[in-house]
Amino acid sequence: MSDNIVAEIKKEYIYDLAKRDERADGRALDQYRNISIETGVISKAEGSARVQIGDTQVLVGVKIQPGEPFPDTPDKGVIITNAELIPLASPTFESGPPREGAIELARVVDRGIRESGALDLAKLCIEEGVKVWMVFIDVHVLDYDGNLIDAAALGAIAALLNAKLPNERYDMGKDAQLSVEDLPVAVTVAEIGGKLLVDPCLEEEQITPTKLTMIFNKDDAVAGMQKSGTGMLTSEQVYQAIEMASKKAKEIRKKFLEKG
Amino acid sequence: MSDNIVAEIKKEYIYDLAKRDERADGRALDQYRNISIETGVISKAEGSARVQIGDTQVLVGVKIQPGEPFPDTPDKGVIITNAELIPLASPTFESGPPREGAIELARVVDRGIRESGALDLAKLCIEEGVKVWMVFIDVHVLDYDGNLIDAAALGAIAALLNAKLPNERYDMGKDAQLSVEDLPVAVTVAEIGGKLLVDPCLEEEQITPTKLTMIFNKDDAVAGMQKSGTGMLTSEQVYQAIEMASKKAKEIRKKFLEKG
Amino acid sequence: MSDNIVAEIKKEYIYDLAKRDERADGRALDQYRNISIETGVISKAEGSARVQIGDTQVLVGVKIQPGEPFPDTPDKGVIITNAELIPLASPTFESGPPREGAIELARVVDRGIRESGALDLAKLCIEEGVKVWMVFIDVHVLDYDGNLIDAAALGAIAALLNAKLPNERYDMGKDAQLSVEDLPVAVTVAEIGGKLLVDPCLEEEQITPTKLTMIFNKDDAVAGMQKSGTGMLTSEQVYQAIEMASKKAKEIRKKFLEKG
Amino acid sequence: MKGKPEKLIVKGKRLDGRKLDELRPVKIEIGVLKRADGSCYLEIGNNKVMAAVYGPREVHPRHVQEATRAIVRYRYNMASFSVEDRKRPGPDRRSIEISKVSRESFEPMVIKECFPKAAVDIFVEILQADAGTRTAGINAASLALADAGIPMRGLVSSCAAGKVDGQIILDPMKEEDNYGEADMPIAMVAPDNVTLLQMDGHFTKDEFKQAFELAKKGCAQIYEMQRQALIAKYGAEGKQ
Amino acid sequence: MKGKPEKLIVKGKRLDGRKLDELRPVKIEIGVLKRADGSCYLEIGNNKVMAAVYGPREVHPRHVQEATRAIVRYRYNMASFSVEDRKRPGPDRRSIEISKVSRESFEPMVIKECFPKAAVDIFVEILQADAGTRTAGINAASLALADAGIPMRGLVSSCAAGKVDGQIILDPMKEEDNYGEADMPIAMVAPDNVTLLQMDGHFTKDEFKQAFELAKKGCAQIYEMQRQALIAKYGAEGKQ
Amino acid sequence: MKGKPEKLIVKGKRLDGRKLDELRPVKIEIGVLKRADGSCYLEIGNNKVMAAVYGPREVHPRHVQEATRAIVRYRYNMASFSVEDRKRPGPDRRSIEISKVSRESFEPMVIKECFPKAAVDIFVEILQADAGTRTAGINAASLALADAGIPMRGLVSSCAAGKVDGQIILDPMKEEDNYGEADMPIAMVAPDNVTLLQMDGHFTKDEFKQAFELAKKGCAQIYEMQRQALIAKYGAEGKQ
Repeated sequence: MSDNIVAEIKKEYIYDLAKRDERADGRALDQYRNISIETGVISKAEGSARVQIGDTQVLVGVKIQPGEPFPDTPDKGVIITNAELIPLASPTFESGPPREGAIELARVVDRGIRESGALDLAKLCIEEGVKVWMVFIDVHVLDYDGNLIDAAALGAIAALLNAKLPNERYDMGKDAQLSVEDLPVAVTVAEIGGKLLVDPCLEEEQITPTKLTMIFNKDDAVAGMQKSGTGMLTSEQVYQAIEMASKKAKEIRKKFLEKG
Repeated sequence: MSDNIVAEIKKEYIYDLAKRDERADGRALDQYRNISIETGVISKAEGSARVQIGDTQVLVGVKIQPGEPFPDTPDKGVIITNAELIPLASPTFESGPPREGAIELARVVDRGIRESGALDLAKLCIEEGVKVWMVFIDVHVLDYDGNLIDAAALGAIAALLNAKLPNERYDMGKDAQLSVEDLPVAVTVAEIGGKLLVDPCLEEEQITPTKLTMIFNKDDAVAGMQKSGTGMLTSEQVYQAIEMASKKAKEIRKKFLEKG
Repeated sequence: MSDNIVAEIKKEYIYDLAKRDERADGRALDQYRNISIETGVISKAEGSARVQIGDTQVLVGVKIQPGEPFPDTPDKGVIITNAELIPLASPTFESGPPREGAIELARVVDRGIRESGALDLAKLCIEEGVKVWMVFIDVHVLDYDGNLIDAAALGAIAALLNAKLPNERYDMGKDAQLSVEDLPVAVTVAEIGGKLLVDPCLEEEQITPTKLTMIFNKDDAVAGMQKSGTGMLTSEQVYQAIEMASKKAKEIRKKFLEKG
Repeated sequence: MKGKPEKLIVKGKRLDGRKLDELRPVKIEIGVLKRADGSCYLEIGNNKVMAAVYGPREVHPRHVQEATRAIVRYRYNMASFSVEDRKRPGPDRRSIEISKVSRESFEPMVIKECFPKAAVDIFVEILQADAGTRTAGINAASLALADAGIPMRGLVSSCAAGKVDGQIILDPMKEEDNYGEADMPIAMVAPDNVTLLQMDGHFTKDEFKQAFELAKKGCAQIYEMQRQALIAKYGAEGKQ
Repeated sequence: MKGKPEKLIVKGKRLDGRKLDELRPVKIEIGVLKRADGSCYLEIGNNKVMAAVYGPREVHPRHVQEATRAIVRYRYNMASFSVEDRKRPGPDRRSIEISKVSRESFEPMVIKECFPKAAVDIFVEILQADAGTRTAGINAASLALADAGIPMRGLVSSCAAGKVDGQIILDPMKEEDNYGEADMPIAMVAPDNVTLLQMDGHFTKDEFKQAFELAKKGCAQIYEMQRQALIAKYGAEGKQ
Repeated sequence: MKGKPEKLIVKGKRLDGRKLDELRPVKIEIGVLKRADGSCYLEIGNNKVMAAVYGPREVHPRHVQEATRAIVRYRYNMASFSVEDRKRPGPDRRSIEISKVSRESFEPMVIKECFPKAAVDIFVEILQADAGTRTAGINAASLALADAGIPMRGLVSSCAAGKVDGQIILDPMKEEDNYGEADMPIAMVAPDNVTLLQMDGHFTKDEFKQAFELAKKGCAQIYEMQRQALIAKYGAEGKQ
C-alpha cells in the first residue's frame, strides 16, 4: 500500500515537472541521457556492440552462419532477431520463454533493420536455393533503466557495422566486412501530461501511458513505427513526435554510426 | 454453493424428464437438433465446412500440401487431424496446448476418417518414398453447446467432400476433386437415468455420466466407437445404442452427404 | 509440524549412529545393500538390465538405431542418455519434463560411460559423415529408495554388456554383440556427522548434506566425480572417499560385470 | 504464391478494381455466438474474422487481478487453414505481438474502473486471412465488446494505409501488402485519438502524413459501418 | 518390421499357436514396489507393465480438489525402450487419450466419497509393448488399487477382441493388431458393466456382437486371474 | 573448429605461453549494474561473465518459501553469441546441471537463517565462453553476493585443474579442454572446504591427487584476487 502511495507521489511529481518542460534528472524534454557504444566486445561473435543509454545497458551479438534459405526466398539471406529480458537485468524480468515485451522488442528491432534496407538480403545468398548466410541478431539486456528499444536498435546496427562474414571458417575465402546499406536509428518518445519527451528513463516509462518509437533511415524517411502502452495520442502529437524523433535520429546517427 | 444447488435442481429436472422419455428442449430421445452444413466457406483452404448442430458450431478446414511419407508407409499419403478448443467457443475452454478433451476429439474424428476408408491413402501418393499428399483436417470449434464429436466428424467428411487436390499450385497439372471413398457418420448417444438419447446438448452433456460415440460406414458397418465419461453401460445398452445410432447415421448421411 | 519433529528425531538418531560407525539398517559404513542384476529383461530393447540395490529399483533399456553423426564428429557414433524420474517410483517425483535431479542423474551416468571409454565411438561409425549407430541409454526408475546414481550407472553398463547391434533389422548383416571396452562403476559416498558411508538409502540421503559420486575404470583410474548436496567436504574427506569408493567399485565390477 | 505483378495500380485502379482511397467491402454480423457474452463476425475483402468477448468475469490466477479495476486481455489467433500454407496451431511471435498492440488499442477505451478484480477477455479468431487481419480483428472486437455490454469510452475503429507503386493507398490487400513499399495499420477513437499505430516500410515524411490522414479517413468510414451495424442490431439507442 | 504374413490364422490356430478365443499367458505379481501404496507387475504375452497407486493423498494445486470426494488421476506412459523404434520420452497424444479413457474406466468403481479433497493417483508404465498395453495397464492398475486398499465397487478387468482374416479373435497380439481388420478394447466390472469401450476398424453389426461377447468372456477370465492373484497374496478374505 | 594441435605443451609452456600451474589473466569489476542489488563483471582469459544478485527478496510462488530461512537460487545462462556456433537461447540440460552444482557450491556459505521466507537469486550470464565458465561464474557470483551485502560464511573461490599431454595443468582453456584427457572444476572456501567438485576424463589416483592440490592452489590465488577487488571497492574493512 505504502509502495503505491510513494509511486503516486512520484508520478505526480513527474507530471508536474513535465508541465513545466522539466524532468526529474534535469534533462530537457528532447534530451537523451548519455550514450556510449563499444563495439567488438565479444570476439566469439561475428559482430558485437555494447550500448549504454544512461544506466540502461544492452549487449548485442551478431552471429553469422551458413544455412538453408526459406523456400519462398531462395536467393535471399535470413535475418533472425531475438531479445532476452534476462532476470539479471531487472527485478521485474523473469526466466522462461520470451514474453510479449521481449517479443515486441525483438520484432521492432528486426523490422528496423529489415525495413530500412540496412542489409541487402540478396548479397547474403551464397548458392541460390541451397545455402545463404543466416544473420542472428541477439539482444542481451544487462541493465534495464528504460528505453530498451532505442538501445537495442542502436546496438543492432552498431554490431552489424562491426560484423564480418566468416568465410574462412567455412572454407569460402577470406573474411569480409558485412555490407551495411543504411543506418536506421530508433527514437522513442513518451507522452506525459500532454508533453512529449525523448528517451524515457525507467521512472518515466513506468508512468507514461503511451510511447511511440520511430525508426528513421539515412534519408530521413520513416522505416518503422510502433505505439505501445495503454494510452493514446492525438494526430498533432504524432506529427510532433515525428519531428522531434527525426532530429534526434540524425544526431545519433551522425555521432555514433557515421564516424567510420 | 448456490451455483451447485441450481445445477442440482437442473440435473434432477433433466433426469425426471428422461424417465418420461422427454427432454428439456422438447426433442424426442432419438432426435437431433437442427443440423446445417455450409461448405466452401474458407477459400484459402482446399476444403472447408461449417457445421451447426443446434447452437454448436464447428468450422473444419482441410489443407492439402505435398510432404514426405512416413518411412514405414512410403506409398501412402498422410492424414493429420487436429482440434482446437479455442477459448472463444466457451467460457470453460482455455488457451494453451490441446488438453485431453481436444485430443480425444481430434483422435476420434481422425479414426472415423481413417478406419472407415473415407480416404484411400494409396491414391494420395505422388512419388513413392519421396512425396505424398498430406491432408490436414483442422477442427476449429466456434460455439460449444454440446456434442462436438458429431459436429466435428460431420464437418470433417463434408470438408473432404468439398476438397480439391491443389495440383496447379505445385505445377502438377490441373486441380482435381479429392476422391472420397466412404461417408462415415458419427452419432453420439448419452445415457441419462437409464435412458439413451442422441445428440446431447451442453446441458445434457454436463450431467450425463456416459456417452458413447459410434461411427458408421455407408454399408452400416461400425468403423469406430468411443465410450467417454465417468459412468458405465450395460451390454444391453450398448446394443441398444448401436441400433439407435445406426439409424441416425443413415438419415444424416442421406440428408447431408449423399446429395451430390 | 509434527512431521518435522519426526524428521528431526530420525535425523538425530542417524547422526548418533554414524558417530558410532553404525547405520539404521545394521550395515557397516562401507557396506552396500544387496545388489541384484537381471539382464535381457526387455526383448524389444537391444540391451536391458534391471538393477536392484536394496529396495531401489532401476530399469535401463538400450536402444540402438542408425542415425546421422554430429557434423563435428562425422566418424563417431552417438550416445544419448536420458533418465526419467517417473511419479510411479516415488511420491516426491512429478510428471513433466525432467528437472535438475533427473538431468544430473542422466548426465553423470552419461559421463561415466563416455569418459571411461566403455564404448569406442569410432567403432559405432557405419559410414563416415552419413550414418552412425545412435546408442540411447534410457534409465527408468521404478522404485526410489536412495542412491539412484549407482543403480543407474550399474544398469547402464550391464545393459550395454547385454546389447546387440541390430544389423539384421537394417539389412547390414548379422546381429553382433556391442563391443564394450571398459567397465565403469559408480560409487556414491555420503557424509553424515563427519563420517563417510557408501550407498546411502533414502533415509540417509534425506539428511546427508553432501554426497560424492566417483566413477572408476577397470584400471582403477577415476573417470568421473560429482559432488552434490548443500554441504561441503574437507580435502581429507575427499581422499578418504576415493579410497573407500575405489575398493567398492572393484568388488562390484568383479561380482556383477566380469562374470562373462 | 504467384510472382509479383508488373504493376499493382493501373490507371488509378487497383488489382481488385478499387480506387486508391477505397476500402474493401465490409460485412458485419453482431451477436452470432451463443456462449460468448458478446460476439461479432466481420468480413473485409477476403478477411473473415470472428470476435468474442467474455466478461466481466472472475480472474483465475488471483495474482493477475487488479484491486481497483478490470484487466483487459486480448488473444489474436489464426486458424491453421486461414492462410495459403497451413499454419501450425498455437501462438507464435507475430500473434503475440499483435495481441499486445491490439489489447493496448482497447485499454484506454474500456472503462475498467467499473469492474475491480475482474477480467474482460477478447478473443479474435482469423478464419481467413488476406492482409489487414489485425485491423479487421480490432473492428470486430470493438463490436463484440459493445454486444457484451462492456462500458466503453468510444468505439475503436481500425484501418491501414500503405504505399504501392509509389502511391498511397487505403486498406491494402494481400498482393499490395506483399509487394508494397509500406504498411501502416492504425486504430482511432473519435474525435482524434490514436490507440494503435504501427508502420513498416519506407515513407518520406510527406508520404507518412498523406498515409496517416488517409488511414484516419478509413477509420472514420469503418466507424460509420460499426455504428450502423449496432443500430441495425439494437436500434438507434444502442444496447442497454 | 517384417511384412504382413500371408495368413494370420492357419487351421484355426494363430501365429503364436493360440486358438481364436484364447488369451495370451498372464503373469501377475502384486505388491512389488516399496514406495508406492499399491503396485502390480503384470505380463500378458509380450506385454510387460507396472502399475502403482499413490493415495488417497493430498492434492497439490488446491483448485483441482473436489470438496466432497476424491479425484482419480491416471497416467499411462510408455518407456522409451518398450517398442521397436525408440519412443521419445514424455506424453504424446496417444498416451493422453489412453490415460483419459483408462481413468474413466475406473471412475465409477472407486468409492470417491470416502476421501473428500484427496487424490488417488494411478501410474501405469509400459515396459514392453506388444498390442494390448492399455488393457494390460488397466488390469494391473485394478490390482494395484486393491493392493493400496482403495475402496472399490468391483475389480475392473479389461481385454480386447479383434478381427483378422475375417474372423473374430480374442486378445490380439502385435501382428494381429497391425494387419487385422478391427480392434476393440473393453473393460468390464461384474456382473455386466462396461466401463471402457473403444473400437476401430470394420465390424458388421453381427461381427460387433460376436466380438463384444468374446471380449466380455476374456474379461471374465482376466477377472478370475485377478481374483486368484489377490487370494494368493492376501488370502481368501482379501486385504484388510 | 581447427583440428587438434600436435602438442598442447611445448617445453613446459602451454599454447598461450602459460606455465602448467599458471592461471589465465583475471579482471574483476564489482558493482557494475544499477538495477541489481549486487553485481560483478569478471574476465579470465577469454571468458567474460556477468553476475548479479537480487535479494534477499520475497519469493513468489509461496510454496517454494522456507519458513525458517532463505532459499538460494542460481541461474547459469549462456548468451547465444558467447560461443563459436550460436547457442539456442534458453536453458539446456548442461546449463541446468551447472546451475544446480553452482547453487550447491554457495548453499553452505550463505547464512540463510538471516532471511526466513526470502530468496537470494544469483544470475550468471556467460557473455563469452572459453572453457571454465562455471568456475568463472562462481567467482563472479561470490563477489556479487558480497556486493549485495548478503551475509556469507566465506568467499567461494573456484578453479579447474586438468590433464593434457599426460601432464596436470591449472585452469584449462578451450583447446586444452577439448583435447585434454581430464577436467576437474572445484570450488573452495577457506580454510579447507570443498563446495564444488566435478571431474571427467581419466586420472590415476596419483594424478587426481596432484590435480586436486593444484586446483586448490588455483582457488587460493583466485581468493586473493577476490579479496583485493573487494578491498579496492570497499576498503580494507569490506562493505558494511
